[in-house]
Amino acid sequence: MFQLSHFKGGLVLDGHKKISTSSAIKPAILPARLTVPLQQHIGHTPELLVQLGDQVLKGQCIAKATDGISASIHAPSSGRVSAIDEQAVAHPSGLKALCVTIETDGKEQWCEPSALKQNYRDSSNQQLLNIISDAGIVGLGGATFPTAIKLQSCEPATINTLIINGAECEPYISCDDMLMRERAKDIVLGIQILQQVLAAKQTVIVVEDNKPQAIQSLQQALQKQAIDNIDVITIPTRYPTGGEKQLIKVVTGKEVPANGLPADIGILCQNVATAYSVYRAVYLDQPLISRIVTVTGDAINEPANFEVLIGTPMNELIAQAGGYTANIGGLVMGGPMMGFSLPNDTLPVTKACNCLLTRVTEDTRQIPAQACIRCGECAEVCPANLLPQQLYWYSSSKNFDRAQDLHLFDCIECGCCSAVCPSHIPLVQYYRFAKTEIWAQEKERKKSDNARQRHEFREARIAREKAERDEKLRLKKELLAKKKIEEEGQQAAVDPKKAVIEAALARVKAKKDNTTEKPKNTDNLTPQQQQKIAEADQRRQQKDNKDEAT
Amino acid sequence: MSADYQKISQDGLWTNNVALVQLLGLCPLLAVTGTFINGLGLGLATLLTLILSNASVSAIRHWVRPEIRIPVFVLIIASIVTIIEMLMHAWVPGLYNILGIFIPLIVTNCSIIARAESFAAKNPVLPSVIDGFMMGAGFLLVLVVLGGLRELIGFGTLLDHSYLMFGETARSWTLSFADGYRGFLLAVLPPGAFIGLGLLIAGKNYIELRKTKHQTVKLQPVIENSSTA
Amino acid sequence: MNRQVLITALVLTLFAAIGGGLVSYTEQSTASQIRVNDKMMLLHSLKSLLPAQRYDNDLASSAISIAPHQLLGTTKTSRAYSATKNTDTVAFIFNVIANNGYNGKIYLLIGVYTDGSIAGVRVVRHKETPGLGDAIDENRSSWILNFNQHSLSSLTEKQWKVKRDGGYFDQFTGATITPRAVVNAVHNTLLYYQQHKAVLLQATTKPVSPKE
Amino acid sequence: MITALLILSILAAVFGLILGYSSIRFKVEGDPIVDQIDAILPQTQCGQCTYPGCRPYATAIANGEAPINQCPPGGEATILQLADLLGVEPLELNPENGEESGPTVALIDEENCIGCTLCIQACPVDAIFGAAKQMHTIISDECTGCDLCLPPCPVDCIDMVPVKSETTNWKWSMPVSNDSTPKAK
Amino acid sequence: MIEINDMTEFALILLSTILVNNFVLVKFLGLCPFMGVSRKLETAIGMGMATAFVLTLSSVCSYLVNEYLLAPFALEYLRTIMFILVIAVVVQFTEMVVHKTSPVLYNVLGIFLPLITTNCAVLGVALLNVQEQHGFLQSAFYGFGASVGFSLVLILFAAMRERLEVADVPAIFKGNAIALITAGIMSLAFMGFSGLIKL
Amino acid sequence: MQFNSATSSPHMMRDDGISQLMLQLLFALTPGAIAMFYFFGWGVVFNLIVAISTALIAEAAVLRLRQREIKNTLLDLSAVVTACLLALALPPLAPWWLTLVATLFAILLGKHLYGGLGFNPFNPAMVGYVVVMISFPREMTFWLLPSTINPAALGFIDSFNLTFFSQLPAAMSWDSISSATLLDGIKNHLSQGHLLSSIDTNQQLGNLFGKLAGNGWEWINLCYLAGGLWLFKNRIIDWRIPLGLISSLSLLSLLFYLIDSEQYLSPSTHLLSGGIMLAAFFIATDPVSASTTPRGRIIFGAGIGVFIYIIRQWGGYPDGIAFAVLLMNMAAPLIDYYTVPAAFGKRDQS
Ligand SMILES: Cc1cc2nc3c(=O)[nH]c(=O)nc-3n(C[C@H](O)[C@H](O)[C@H](O)COP(=O)(O)O)c2cc1C
Ligand SMILES: Cc1cc2nc3c(=O)[nH]c(=O)nc-3n(C[C@H](O)[C@H](O)[C@H](O)COP(=O)(O)O)c2cc1C
Ligand SMILES: Cc1cc2nc3c(=O)[nH]c(=O)nc-3n(C[C@H](O)[C@H](O)[C@H](O)COP(=O)(O)O)c2cc1C
Ligand SMILES: Cc1cc2nc3c(=O)[nH]c(=O)nc-3n(C[C@H](O)[C@H](O)[C@H](O)CO)c2cc1C
Ligand code: SF4
Ligand code: SF4
Ligand code: SF4
Ligand code: SF4
Ligand code: FES
Repeated sequence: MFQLSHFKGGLVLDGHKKISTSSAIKPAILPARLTVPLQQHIGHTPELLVQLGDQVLKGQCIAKATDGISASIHAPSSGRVSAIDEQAVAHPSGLKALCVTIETDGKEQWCEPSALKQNYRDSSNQQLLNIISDAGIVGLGGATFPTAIKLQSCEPATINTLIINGAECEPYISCDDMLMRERAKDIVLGIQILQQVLAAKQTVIVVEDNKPQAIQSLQQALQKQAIDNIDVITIPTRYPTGGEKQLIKVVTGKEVPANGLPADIGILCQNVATAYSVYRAVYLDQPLISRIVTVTGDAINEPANFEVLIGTPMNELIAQAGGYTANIGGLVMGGPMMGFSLPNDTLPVTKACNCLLTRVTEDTRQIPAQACIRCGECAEVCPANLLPQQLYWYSSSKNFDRAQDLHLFDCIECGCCSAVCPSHIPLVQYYRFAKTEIWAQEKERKKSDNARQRHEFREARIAREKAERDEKLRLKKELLAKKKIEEEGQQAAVDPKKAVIEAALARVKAKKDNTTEKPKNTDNLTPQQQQKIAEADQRRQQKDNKDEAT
Repeated sequence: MSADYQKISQDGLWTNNVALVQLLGLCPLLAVTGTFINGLGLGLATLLTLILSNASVSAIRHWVRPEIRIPVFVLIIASIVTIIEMLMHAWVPGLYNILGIFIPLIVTNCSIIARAESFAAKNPVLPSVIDGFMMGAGFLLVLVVLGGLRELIGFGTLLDHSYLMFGETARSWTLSFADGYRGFLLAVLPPGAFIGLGLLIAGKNYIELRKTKHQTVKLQPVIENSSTA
Repeated sequence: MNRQVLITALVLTLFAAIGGGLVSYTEQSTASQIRVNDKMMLLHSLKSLLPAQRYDNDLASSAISIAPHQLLGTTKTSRAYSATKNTDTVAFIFNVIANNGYNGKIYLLIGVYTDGSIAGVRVVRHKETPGLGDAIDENRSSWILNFNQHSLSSLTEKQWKVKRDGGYFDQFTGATITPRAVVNAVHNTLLYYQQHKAVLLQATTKPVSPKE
Repeated sequence: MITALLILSILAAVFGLILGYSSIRFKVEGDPIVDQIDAILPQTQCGQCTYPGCRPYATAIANGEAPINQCPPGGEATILQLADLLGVEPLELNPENGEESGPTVALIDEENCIGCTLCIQACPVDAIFGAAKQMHTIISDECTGCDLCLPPCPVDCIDMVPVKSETTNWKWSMPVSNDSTPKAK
Repeated sequence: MIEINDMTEFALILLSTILVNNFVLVKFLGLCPFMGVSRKLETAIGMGMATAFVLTLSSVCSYLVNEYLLAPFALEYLRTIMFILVIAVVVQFTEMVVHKTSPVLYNVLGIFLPLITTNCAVLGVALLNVQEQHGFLQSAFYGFGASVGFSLVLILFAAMRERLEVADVPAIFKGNAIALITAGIMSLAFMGFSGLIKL
Repeated sequence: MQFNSATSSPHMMRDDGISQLMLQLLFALTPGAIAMFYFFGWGVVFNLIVAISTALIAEAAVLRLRQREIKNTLLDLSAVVTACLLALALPPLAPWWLTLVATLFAILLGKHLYGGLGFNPFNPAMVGYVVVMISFPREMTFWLLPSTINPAALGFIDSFNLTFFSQLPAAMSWDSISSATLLDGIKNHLSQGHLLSSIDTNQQLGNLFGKLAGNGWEWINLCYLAGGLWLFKNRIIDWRIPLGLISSLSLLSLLFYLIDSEQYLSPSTHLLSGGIMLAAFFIATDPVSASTTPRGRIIFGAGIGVFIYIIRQWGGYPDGIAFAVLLMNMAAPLIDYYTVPAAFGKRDQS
């Protein structure tokens, strides 16, 4: 059936999944306060729809996706908006970001169901996409890319293969595994919707061979519904097979072109949990307000999977999992290979949070880095076929051009290289440093180009104005000279005093004309800037009014 | 004016030393510094050339068009070098034979044309001559230091072959250190030349580093004074 | 435009002429001294091969040209010098090449008395390993003086070898090839002299101009 | 000697003609290197380099009159790029020109602005707008943070504030290297 | 016709000038550009190409000047002047032509071209050709071999220096000092070729 | 609860480090070292002792000067590896000061002027070796006959006196103790215009030949080969460099051997004499100074093989390993530059 291929590099890691799969998915309790960050996806921040003090209902949209890449945010439960401010969020920077805090009322009161209540098979693609978009669904495999946009962006009928990613290749994480075991039927329903939207010719669910129960339950679900256009494929366990490009390579033998998207070779890849969310949105009219989170690791008492409302503080989740053991050393959001460590456990759960991994002190010890001896171990395991050791040299010396020549941006930050480095060099951090630095420089460059243009424009304008002024002056002088001659002829006729007054008046008038000239630098502006100017004008008026009042 | 000359001297001898900082004139510098005397001989020849070429280039600086500037400079330098070469051939034939091809190659000693271009072509004669002298002296200094070091380490002697330059009486000048010293050939072979110059530059860097360390402490009030004044 | 071109050419020509003039002048005034020097240099090396009291002619201007010969290791016409005392030929000095040195050819000057004994051997140019093969250089060791006075008759055919090969001459520790090559070359020169003695002695009676 | 002079002069004359002719025939205008340098400079136009703007500084560098380490807004990154372009050793930023600091933008205290237009005239990139006797506003996207508008303001109503660090423009830092890992130049 | 013997001779000349008697590392010629334009690989390649062109051309030209102008009139003492004049003109001319006809190439080679005049290797080749009594083709091969040898080590050196930039070199050795020492070790490695061709 | 969150992913590191790598390398060296001791006596041990102690002291001194952490750096054992490889490459009769100078140059010039572990573009051990090779060529020919055929094998005391006091045993001269190695001997033999088939008649050389290659050397090389294969099995070294080296050397030697077996040595002799196996598995594989791309490593190894053959066959040195390694070290950055592998998804484009 499927001729499995394999990708170069990668690692066989110890799964550690069993520790969190012994019990079924547990519903997490409703916390007293939900802190919902507005930015939980790749793209623009959505537009806020609520105000401080508003009552919101469960599932109510509290921030609407903007144009471009963006996703909506919904209230995970009913209650009152008690704060709209910057709060610490789960982000490697540790910075704060705009959040809506909801004090839950415990009623879990759902908002009005939307108009569309028909069988999805009768709906048009556009209607389905609208539902997915309105539900704020983003990719739950890790990148949190808005799903509707991903589905929309591929040309109709160009997708040959829809790949449902159930690989879950990172150690410790088991949320997809549990989802597939327990809700295989719903996942399949979700997949069918995706199939219809994409008109995909072929659909496969790909699962690593360390999840036999998940495979079994998926197959049963397919059999029960007598679905024959979806296959379940078992692939060898190897990190990072779950990575989109690697997965595609394993399943189809094709390589997604660098800088390209899977859609370029007729493939689309979605995570199982994303498919499940699609099912919930279409069948149950429920937006993405909760997700399965694996709480696991070696420093937690009762590891398990929880169905958690977005915005739930992590420490409450930890408490439900029996709390930390004594030797707790750190908390990681995500898996040990790609997750990031958190500064504290009071941060809210977001759509991206698939796992809370507790680390024992021993695992969080810092082995000091030694010099790179160019042993090449890292290149050996790099699934992107890069030369991590060279990338490291050039990133650490800020030779970004060379780093880009060596395809820095093809690095998927999988962490394999760091994991095998005998010198314990935090390679991935160097790449992240280099990437963000390059982006910043790019922005600077754009900005400086813009500044140069504006500067040159200004210089030119000043030169022009000067020329104009000189010209005016010259004309005036001529005129005056002429006048003088004329005046001399008529001197006797006109009262000299009057003439002086008139001249002064003229001068004043000229000056006035000059000052009431339009503001000078409002040409060449983008609509956004013009909007800002308009706002400033408004404020100006307010201020003028105030001035007048006082 | 005198401060100017001081700056020129300091530039030539140290801060902007041809060999240690500008890295010019490396070929003769490395090739003939097998012994102290060789270095001295070529150093003097170069010094003379530098002075004369700087003087003449500066004298004619208003007369040459840009497109033939380089050919003219090169012509002048070549004439000077050829004359010096003949004089050496006539009066210090032993040294002439040892230095061999590197005497005519003074023409292409980059430092000479570099000085002509960057200094003599922009300055009057007197400063140019002084610049030539100081640059040449700086170069000479490095030549003899490197030559001396390589000779000392390589053969354990100093001033060997002085008679080539100073006549037969100088045969007895040779200083020999540590009898039975086997010699360390690396120093006199080509690699030793490179490594030796590398070490000299490092030595200079070391001195400068120490100096700036001392200076930064001292300099600060001076800057403050000048800004408040 | 043409004017500009002409001026350019003229300026360059002017400087070339001035430079050329100065150089030519220097050349003329130093030419004789240089010639003297060159001769002195040659004489100096020739003299070192023969004790001064053994000859009275001007060695440098007594050159004879020698056809290339395998025993001398030469492939081009080379030069030899004859030493005379009271018009009697007393010795010849040959330019010899030892072709089988460790790193290449070894250029030698070999002086042979008319009686077939060695007057002296000097290395002119060589590329032997410094510190190993370069002991053949007089500046490095006195090994090269060992040949003095020896002849085809003072040592047997078998003895004209280095000790390692069962001969008379020392080798250097760790280096046998270089001395072997030199011993071989000296031996061959003696053989050459033996074979060409008559012709050589005749040639000296009518000296060839050194220009040849 | 005559032949010597003759031959040399003839040769020189011929070469002179060739060069003279080709210098006219192959004349080229313009100096692209200045543009390349200018493209690297941050265009803050602040004058801290002691030149009246970025382009004059670029011209000075191209002519070999100025070292590459005088632009504080550009800081290390700019110096590295210049060194790379010109093939010279990178230098430390000259402390006399100022210190490298994070990006800033100007902010006008709108309550106090009297609308004197002096800052408008100072701004090198037309990032302030407003008219006489009107409150002025900074177009913060365009502001390069050059500080030039501060001195002319008669009521000191302009402040320079650091550009805010947000999750969207946040940068990963280089891992703190211990002694054996390479350091940035 | 070129005979087999000549061919081997030319091959030996090339091998000798490129490896055994490498101009830069063994003969000490052309060191200033070797040190000066080896900071970046791209520029080193440009310099290598420019030098190869000028070196071969001027080797041939100076041979012609020597053979047909100097030797017939016994003006050998004007050799240095004549050669350097030829070289300067070749370089200047090349520069102007390239500047006009191929701005892209000029951008790559531009700043290095004038430097070639003062590259000892160029004059050195011309003088050595005379010293070794090379014929026309020999001179051409000698010049070409020398320039290849020059370019080869220049490019290798440039690639090494890019690595050195990043290395944690002790402060006082940073820059030129360590570069010279590296060149020294390169020269050490090239000593391995000594005795390879027993000329 | 607050945590320390300074690190980036991944949150897994391997437990062992460079020290363990070097330790395994030293372990893999032991069979060869023991074989050398068996054939060449105590001089080998003295070389090792002098080299290792010099290396450690020199490294400590540099670190002290540079105000760097000393203990952990010494414990990474890279200096010991350098010292051992150097000591095993030097002739067993080398006087102590020769080993000392070589090691100093290796550690100071070859390694620490460049910033220490990880930064040196040249193989430090080979830098040290070449420095003494060109400076003291006489001492570098102080090899002796393997004990199996040496009538005058030196005891501990004699060796000690020789190494540390340059004192020859009574009634022995340098020439009677030292002996050219096989490669050197054959080179001399050939340079006198003899043919290889006449070796049997040459008593001195005939003796030097063992079953496969040089007497004694064949076993030493096989021991190094075994150690190298063990390293390969433990993934300490990459197969590409040894394979490139051995295959290019065998191919070239086979080619010329087939052309004229009287002038050119057989492939087996080439492969198993001198330090080929040591070079192929332990020296050429020094990751720091070698090429680091996969294709580059094959080219790197093959280049070393080619240069070894050229220098051995036509050059001035009997065994050109050190020069060949340095020459390819020199080319490694350029090779790396031009052999960057196609990144994932770039194969069809570039
Ligand atoms: C900036 C960006 C733009 C993207 N644009 C598209 C798109 O236009 N169409 C699409 O199908 N997927 C798009 N994707 C989604 C990627 O194909 C991919 O599915 C997503 O990045 C998740 O991959 P990962 O989790 O393996 O990183 C985009 C992703 C990013 C980061
Ligand atoms: C190294 C790496 C490992 C990944 N592992 C998985 C995984 O195990 N399961 C998964 O669903 N997505 C994984 N992803 C994300 C996928 O590449 C891809 O983004 C996702 O399958 C797309 O589906 P989504 O848009 O529905 O999230 C991984 C990404 C990377 C870069
Ligand atoms: C690097 C090196 C350079 C050598 N140079 C020379 C040399 O210049 N002259 C020489 O005779 N032998 C030289 N040899 C030594 C020869 O290889 C050979 O050992 C010696 O000539 C013969 O040794 P034997 O005394 O054991 O016969 C050199 C050896 C080496 C390793
Ligand atoms: C596989 C391997 C081979 C090595 N080979 C050498 C070697 O040939 N020479 C050497 O000085 N160090 C060698 N080392 C040690 C270390 O890499 C060397 O000291 C570094 O070059 C110093 O920066 C080797 C290390 C390893 C792991
Ligand atoms: S694994 Fe580590 S030490 Fe080895 S090459 Fe990669 S970065 Fe360097
Ligand atoms: S993190 Fe990047 S460089 Fe490292 S192995 Fe993964 S893809 Fe390769
Ligand atoms: S210091 Fe920098 S930003 Fe400011 S004007 Fe000068 S070049 Fe431009
Ligand atoms: S607003 Fe002020 S700080 Fe900003 S660019 Fe204009 S003058 Fe400079
Ligand atoms: S001195 Fe030779 S190139 Fe400069």
